[in-house]
Amino acid sequence: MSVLIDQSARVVIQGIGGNFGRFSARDMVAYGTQVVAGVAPGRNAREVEGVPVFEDMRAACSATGAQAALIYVPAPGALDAVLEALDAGCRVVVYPGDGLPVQDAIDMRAATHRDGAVLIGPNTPGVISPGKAKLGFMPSFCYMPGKLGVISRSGSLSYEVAWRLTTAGIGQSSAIGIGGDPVKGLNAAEAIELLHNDPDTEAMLYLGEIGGNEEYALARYAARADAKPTAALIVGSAAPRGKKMGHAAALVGSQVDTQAAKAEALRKAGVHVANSLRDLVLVAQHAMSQSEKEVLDT
Amino acid sequence: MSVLIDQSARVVIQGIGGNFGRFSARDMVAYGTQVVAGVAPGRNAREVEGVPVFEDMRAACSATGAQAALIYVPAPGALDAVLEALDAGCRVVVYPGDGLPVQDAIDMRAATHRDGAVLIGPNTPGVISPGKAKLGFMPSFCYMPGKLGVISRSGSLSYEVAWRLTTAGIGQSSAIGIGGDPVKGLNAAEAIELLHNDPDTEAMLYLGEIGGNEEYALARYAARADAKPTAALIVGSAAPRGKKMGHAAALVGSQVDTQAAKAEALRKAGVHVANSLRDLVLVAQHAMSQSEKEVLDT
Amino acid sequence: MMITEHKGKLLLGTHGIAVPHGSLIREPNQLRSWRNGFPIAVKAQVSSGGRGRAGGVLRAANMEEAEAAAQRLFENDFSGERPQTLLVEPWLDHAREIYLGITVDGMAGGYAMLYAPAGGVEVEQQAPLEYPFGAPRNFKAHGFRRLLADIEQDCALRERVVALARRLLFLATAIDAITIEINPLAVMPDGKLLALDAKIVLDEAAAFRHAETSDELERARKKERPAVAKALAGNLMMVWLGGEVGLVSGGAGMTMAAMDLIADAGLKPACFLDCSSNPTPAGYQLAFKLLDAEPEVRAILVSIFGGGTHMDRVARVMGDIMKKRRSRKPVFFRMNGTGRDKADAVMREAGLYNYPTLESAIDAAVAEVRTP
Amino acid sequence: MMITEHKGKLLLGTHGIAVPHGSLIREPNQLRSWRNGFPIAVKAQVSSGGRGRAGGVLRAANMEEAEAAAQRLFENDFSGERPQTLLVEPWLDHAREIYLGITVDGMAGGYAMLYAPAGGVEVEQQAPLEYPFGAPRNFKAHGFRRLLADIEQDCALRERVVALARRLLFLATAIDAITIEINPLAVMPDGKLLALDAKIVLDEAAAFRHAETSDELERARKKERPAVAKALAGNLMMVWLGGEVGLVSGGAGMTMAAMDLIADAGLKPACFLDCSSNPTPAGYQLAFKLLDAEPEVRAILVSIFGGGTHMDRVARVMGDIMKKRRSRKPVFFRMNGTGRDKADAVMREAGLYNYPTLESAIDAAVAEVRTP
Repeated sequence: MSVLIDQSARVVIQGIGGNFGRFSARDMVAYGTQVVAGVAPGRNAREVEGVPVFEDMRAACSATGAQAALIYVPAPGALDAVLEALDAGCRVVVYPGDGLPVQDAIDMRAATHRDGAVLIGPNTPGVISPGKAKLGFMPSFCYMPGKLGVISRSGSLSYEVAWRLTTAGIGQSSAIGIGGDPVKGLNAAEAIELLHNDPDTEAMLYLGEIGGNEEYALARYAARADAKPTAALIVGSAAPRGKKMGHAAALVGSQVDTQAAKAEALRKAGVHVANSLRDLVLVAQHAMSQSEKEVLDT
Repeated sequence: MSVLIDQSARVVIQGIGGNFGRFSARDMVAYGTQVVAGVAPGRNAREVEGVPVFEDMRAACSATGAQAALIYVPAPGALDAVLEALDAGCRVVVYPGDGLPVQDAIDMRAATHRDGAVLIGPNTPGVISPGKAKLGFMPSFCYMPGKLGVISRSGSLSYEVAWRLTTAGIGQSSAIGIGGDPVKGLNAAEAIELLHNDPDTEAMLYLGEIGGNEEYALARYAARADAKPTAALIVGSAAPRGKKMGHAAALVGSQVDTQAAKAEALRKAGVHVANSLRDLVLVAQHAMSQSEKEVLDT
Repeated sequence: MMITEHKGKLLLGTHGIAVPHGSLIREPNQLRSWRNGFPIAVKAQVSSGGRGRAGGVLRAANMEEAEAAAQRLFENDFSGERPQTLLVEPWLDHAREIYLGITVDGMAGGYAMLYAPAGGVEVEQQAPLEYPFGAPRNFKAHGFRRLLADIEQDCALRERVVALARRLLFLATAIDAITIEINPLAVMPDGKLLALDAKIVLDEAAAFRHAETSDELERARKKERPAVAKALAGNLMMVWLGGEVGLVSGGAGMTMAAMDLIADAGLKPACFLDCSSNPTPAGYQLAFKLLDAEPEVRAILVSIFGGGTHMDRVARVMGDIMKKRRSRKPVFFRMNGTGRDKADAVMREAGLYNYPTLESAIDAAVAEVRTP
Repeated sequence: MMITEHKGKLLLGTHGIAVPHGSLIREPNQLRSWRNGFPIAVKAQVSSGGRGRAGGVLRAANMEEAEAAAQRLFENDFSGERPQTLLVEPWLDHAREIYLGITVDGMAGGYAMLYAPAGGVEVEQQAPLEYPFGAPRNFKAHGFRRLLADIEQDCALRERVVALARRLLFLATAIDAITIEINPLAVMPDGKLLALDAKIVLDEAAAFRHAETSDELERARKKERPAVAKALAGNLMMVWLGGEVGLVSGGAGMTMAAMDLIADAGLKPACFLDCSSNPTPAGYQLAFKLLDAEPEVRAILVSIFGGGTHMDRVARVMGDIMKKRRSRKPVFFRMNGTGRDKADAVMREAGLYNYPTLESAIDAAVAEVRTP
């Protein structure tokens, strides 16, 4: 299996009753994901988009064997929904919502770690392993199977980039949206480690932003002797200091938060860093051909 | 070994630098407890009462093999001290202090359970196994070795009662001060279970109060087929409703909190319940002779 | 300690829990600035329970009724407390009253959520459903929801209750509350929940990290009778009981045991007075000063069983106090514990008698009080 | 969002952290009621950093100096913000200034405690020592103490810092703060710690459980320029940048990527404007209304890559807006994503051109703006 999800994953959608839940059920099924159950507490639906609906996660997971959850509930109830998914035995949980209090994200992350599970999110489109399955709502047509692993803090940017890669003939092993919030279920270092250990991934592309410090995890990884080739695009060079750029974590507070500091640290560590979207495909190609070269060398 | 502590226990005193720490070191050593280390952060003492003093608990425990801790620090720092003791590998921790926020007690208890350790306190004189060792500051002369296990929510009352028992020739296997706060490290049900599994204990005496619901744990225990004989004294029948009697938990809020309701529930379950201190020794004797009878019957 | 409904509702409101828009008044004529229509509820602000049954909440259909109600409430006592303020709120029609609370539960080792499908003053008739979870991080909304499912068929209401429970938990930890009880919690015609009452009990031990709690403690102390206020200020634990036998004791459990013995002997203890928090000459002097000044107190029992406290030192202090003391109220000593033998000697020298047991001291005190 | 020093200090003070006794003034003549002696510190209350270096804190030895200082501060801008209030405090002698803070750290997966042995405006010279611990329950005072031991020889100070750190953690979780920074934290002559400044950043996402945070958000919104205030009120994310190229975009990362491309091409983006939080006709109409009204904006780039958003629907909305719009500012479309093919057809019908790539759209916009 690829990282986190493939055709064998059995998925439950928490909050399947809303518009987004319905759309996502159709969309994931169309991509080949096994959506086996939905949960909609407080609604008396039996079925949504052909998917059986249960009263709670325990019932849904025990009836269907689901072990992956995609959660569409508003931020105030998100922590509770994640805890419920974990208690029901889910090993991979995606929470796409934004506007989650950081403290709740911290609690989610801690609970997920305690249970040995993986949480993707908050504030993410989810994860896709092209040609296999997706757990999230990224536009499927942007992706194609391949060997480049993609990690992104931004949803929209990852669609744009995936589409460019696909158009340029560079397929993706998996694309993981780690999300735009400061505290993440799966953070950059952990996503990198997943892709590092994934035999389907030969090189990585990291899509970062100003703010936070997780790009330095990529720099540390790239400096390792056994690192796979890496490329990166860090956006936000035109953003002013002290202003939050949409994402909760995208804010330049000090020098290390800037695009320039991050790009420099990454270049020093050997990452192929794009200057902008214009040369994004180019750096991805560099990383991919470096990986081919390394394969030939060994 | 008896419950929780005996001659082989190696004890460290956190906060040995203060008056109470010094007194307790002398007093415990005099009773035969192995006090092997002290900790006094922020003081440069090397030795207190002949006990070597270390900078922190990790140093103290690794140098001396201590696995039991007695903590004398003010309430605002108590949670941190307990967490330090647990991290240093202590399996039995006594926190005698009172005035601890309930929330901190909850955190202490949760951390102790997670680590598979036992916390006695807050608001307790500690635990003593007469003739073996003590971890706390109860007056030694009140106790003598024997077969009655004592559990008490109140320190002073437990001295008074132990002295009466000793005077009457009823020795004690262990006396555990579970403390007067609503949330306890070791609660009544857990203390009962310890004494139930202790081969040195043939009967139990429970010293309870108004307020809280832990006396009902004794009632549940006494109703078990395999229960050891039990006796109890519940004080506070003269206390008015809605007023806190010194101990944080000693407050009658509703009918179940009253002395009468508790005494009745205990009697129904087969506990020998004293009406007051006057017949305390009598009910203890009843419990003891019941245990002898049960031994003869089998 | 319990804070008033008004303060409790402010805390609920600032933490995202809907409460009625009310006003606090200190005298009836402040009602005239009320602009939110009638009928209204006029509610005595006191820090004790059972207010509803005691007539502390009145309905007023117009300004005349409102002023009369306010007048009446300001003149009434509720469990011995006269309200300083009244809370005025719209009297709101609602579909149903439920009960929701969070409290500290000893057996749970932490918090428990409480729910009853029928709230209001009748809730004590039937014990609320309890969801004990202990540490805050063990609260599972789905666990609580599952419990509710058995007694609450309305799914939408259930979801609202679960969401509110999570918010109560957040509030309890943020302010170090031991209990937060919303009773009644109104289900409004649109299905939303509105806290019509709020009972919040703050953890006094957490006052070091909440100025609000320290202030409330200070205010509560000032409301006590002077003897109690002085005792608390002097770091003694005192509860006034109003009987004939004054009690100078050590340790909460021992003090209650002595109270019970006094009551068993047919008299009433004057107080719960635990000096173990300040077992110093100053502490004991204060204890005697307060009890000597109370005319109801006809005898004083000194009952201490010292552990860390050395009884010879206490005996010396008692000797000094007896020497300087002007009151002629009889004092009966029963002092035992660490250093008992030396204490006996000290007392003999001071001309004081130390009774061998608590029972004998109490019997003597009772005999003295009963002597006309 | 960051709250003022004064509000921050109130929060510290009510949670058991010592702060100076200060007064807030709204105009210089309120200084006359100051009764706590001189010298004093007069401090501009603004919600942005770097105030110290920008001259926002003045020392006054007497009333004349104080009034002059107040006058000056009220007339000054700090990072574009004119102070509405000043905080007046005793100017206190202290032995030393240190730095203590708690902040959210992405890599730690939660909180980190920060400490620097030399605080004050110079702290940025040397990065503070970091103790990352993640979830609140993972904070270990002994772990933090061990880190401090390497740089802080004074044991008594270390203990005070550790105790204060625990209290900061409690406060951060109680109020949902992302950052609490005390800099400088003064070591007073008696060894006690006093918070001379307070920078608290509240978590906007937690506003649903903190009325204080909602109120602050509302106040912050009102201080923004009208275009931004209206955008935020309309649920669009906007940051004003002041350039020539207006941007109507979707998604934070994409919006920044487009901003960067515009800047690379030698122009300045007028704004960060992310419509993904309200991708409706009303949302897009508002975006155009605001950008059309800004005279600086000379061209508008619409750059959207739709995932859940269906681009044919967006195209139809754009067609409608273009038809009704009165402004003649040129608009350059680059719309891609779900339903792209249908979107192209819709746009052709509406007489609009959809550029094939973001770069080509930007190049066209830049050429247009550069044309005199």
